Amino acid sequence: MLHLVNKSPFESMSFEDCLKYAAKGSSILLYEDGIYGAMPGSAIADRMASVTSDYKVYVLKEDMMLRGVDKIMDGITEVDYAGFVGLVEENKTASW
Amino acid sequence: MLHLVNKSPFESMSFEDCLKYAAKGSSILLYEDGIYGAMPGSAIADRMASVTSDYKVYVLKEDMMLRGVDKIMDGITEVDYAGFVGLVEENKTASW
Amino acid sequence: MAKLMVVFRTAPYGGIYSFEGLENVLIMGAYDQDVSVLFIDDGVLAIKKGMDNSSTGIKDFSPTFRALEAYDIEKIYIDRASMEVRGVSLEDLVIEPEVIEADAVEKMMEEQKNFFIF
Amino acid sequence: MAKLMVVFRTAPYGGIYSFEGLENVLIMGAYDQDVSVLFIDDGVLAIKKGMDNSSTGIKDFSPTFRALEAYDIEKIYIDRASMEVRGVSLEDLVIEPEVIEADAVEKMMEEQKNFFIF
Amino acid sequence: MEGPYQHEASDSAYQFTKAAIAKGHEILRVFFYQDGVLNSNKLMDPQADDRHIRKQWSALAIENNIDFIVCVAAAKRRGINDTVIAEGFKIGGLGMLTELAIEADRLVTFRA
Amino acid sequence: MEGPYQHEASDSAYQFTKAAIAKGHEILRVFFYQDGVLNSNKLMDPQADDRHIRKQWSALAIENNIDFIVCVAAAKRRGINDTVIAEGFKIGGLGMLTELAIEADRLVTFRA
Repeated sequence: MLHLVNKSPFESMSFEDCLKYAAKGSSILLYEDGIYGAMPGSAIADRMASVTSDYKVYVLKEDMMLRGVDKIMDGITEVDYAGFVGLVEENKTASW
Repeated sequence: MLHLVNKSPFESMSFEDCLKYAAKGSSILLYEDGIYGAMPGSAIADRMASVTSDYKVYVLKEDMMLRGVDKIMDGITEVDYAGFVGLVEENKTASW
Repeated sequence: MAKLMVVFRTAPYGGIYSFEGLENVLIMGAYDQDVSVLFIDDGVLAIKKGMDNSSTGIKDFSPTFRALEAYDIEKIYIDRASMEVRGVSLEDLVIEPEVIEADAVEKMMEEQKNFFIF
Repeated sequence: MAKLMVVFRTAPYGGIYSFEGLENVLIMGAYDQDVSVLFIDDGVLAIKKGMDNSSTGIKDFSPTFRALEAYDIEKIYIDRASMEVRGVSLEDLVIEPEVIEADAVEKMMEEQKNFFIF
Repeated sequence: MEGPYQHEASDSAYQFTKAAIAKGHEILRVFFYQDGVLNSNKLMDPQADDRHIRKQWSALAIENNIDFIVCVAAAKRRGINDTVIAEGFKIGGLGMLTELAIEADRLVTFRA
Repeated sequence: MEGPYQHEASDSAYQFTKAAIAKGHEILRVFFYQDGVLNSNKLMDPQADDRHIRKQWSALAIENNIDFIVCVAAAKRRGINDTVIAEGFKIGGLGMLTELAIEADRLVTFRA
């Protein structure tokens, strides 16, 4: 399963909600305001580090660029829209 | 100051965000999906009880009725739209 | 017959999501598909008893939820933890879904041909 | 001259709020009012350096934030805790607001004739 | 403000305005911006058993002679112009919101 | 789906559809519902230095001959009808979303 999260984790529970239901080993793509969860040094960085050990976490490059976010945490993979399409080819998709 | 909160506290951080900035003694009106914060027996009921000791907490009756919420916690005051207008008469208003 | 599922996860009335979700359930039923319905997170609030729209005129969809069985939609599930967090029990609801645990959710989604989250 | 304030509290681009907030600041400046600007919560992300809209075409408003001083808008504040939670420091921002603490926010709001939160 | 039907903000703003008028307050202006401009669309045609948000607003504006301003920039971006704007609404600049902020004793925002 | 300009959902859906076509996928249908129906409004007229979301969609639909369906109930509620709907878009029933769910190998929703 591919889980799509597009809300800021500092403002919305949708990232945490998604984690309650997502099976370990499944994929999570952070896009739109969801990409802020991938920033190093934030108050949720420790939480995200533990998430990356249980899930495959991706972040959308185009939405990072738009927002001026150029660093991401270890364990998170950058993908562009072509990569997003690739993830959808491989997985059913849940939009949170 | 009157602080307006219209998001579910189970899904959005806006209630907690508001509390970071609201001075003790000021008023908070829960309306729209914000009214769910007033329900007794929820996982945030203890948190809300401590909030009601520091702030004047109100909840909008019309939005409770619409959602089938008929019980509210002690320490929270029900107001209707006329009461909402009354609170605005007395206070500057911040919409979170 | 395709397996299709509608997941309700937002509170009613603040946004149109639960209304649109319900419309989708009814249409899927009309197309004679194998439809499941699942309530999680704030979605459990969409089926609370006692909704009364007399003071605002916003369309109350409780009667339609009550009619789901009449449309032969019988696979209706609800997440236990989502109810507990909100202090909601089965007696508070207009329908009686089967209670499931959170770890069943992704499996249910995977079993579908397609599903929607509202 | 009325004291007016625009508060930015949402992340940029996901929603139009920060864009509309900025339009409001500029208009208030054009009306020659005593304008303050405040960044709190996800609003601190609206003034991050390095925004690049070349791959999506969504309008980048960083240059306009940089021009605020040219519009004589100089009372610009930012909440310290909101920056810390997001791992953002002043060097990461396109402008240099004055850093304030959360307990100053309601006081600043009360001092205004009116204010908006975006 | 968010769009009618999509979010409750338009309903809440309407109920609040009605209640303020009932209490004898003078409403200087209702300013529609962001998706709120969609409230003014005269082509709006909801199902018969639902409230008609645009008609509610038009009636309120006309009965009480209130200034309803639709932000021009927000409206153009969303395909609202003179050909679809309903009675009771007028198109105006964002400056009219600043004027409101300068003049009004109280200003309430209904947001999503 | 949420409205264009108000939320990024319309931009994301457009970029995703374009990327899927570029990778050689067949797009069975793009279904616009909730505030997403506003993407089809031909009166949309954003500022000159901003992207024109409706024109982007229309060009994509026509160049690639894709079925773009605007949900009729959602559209009527929001004042979108044949008089304002742009080229490349067609009005259709919610059943066409169910048909899509029955037929498509993959279905992606862009929500707020």
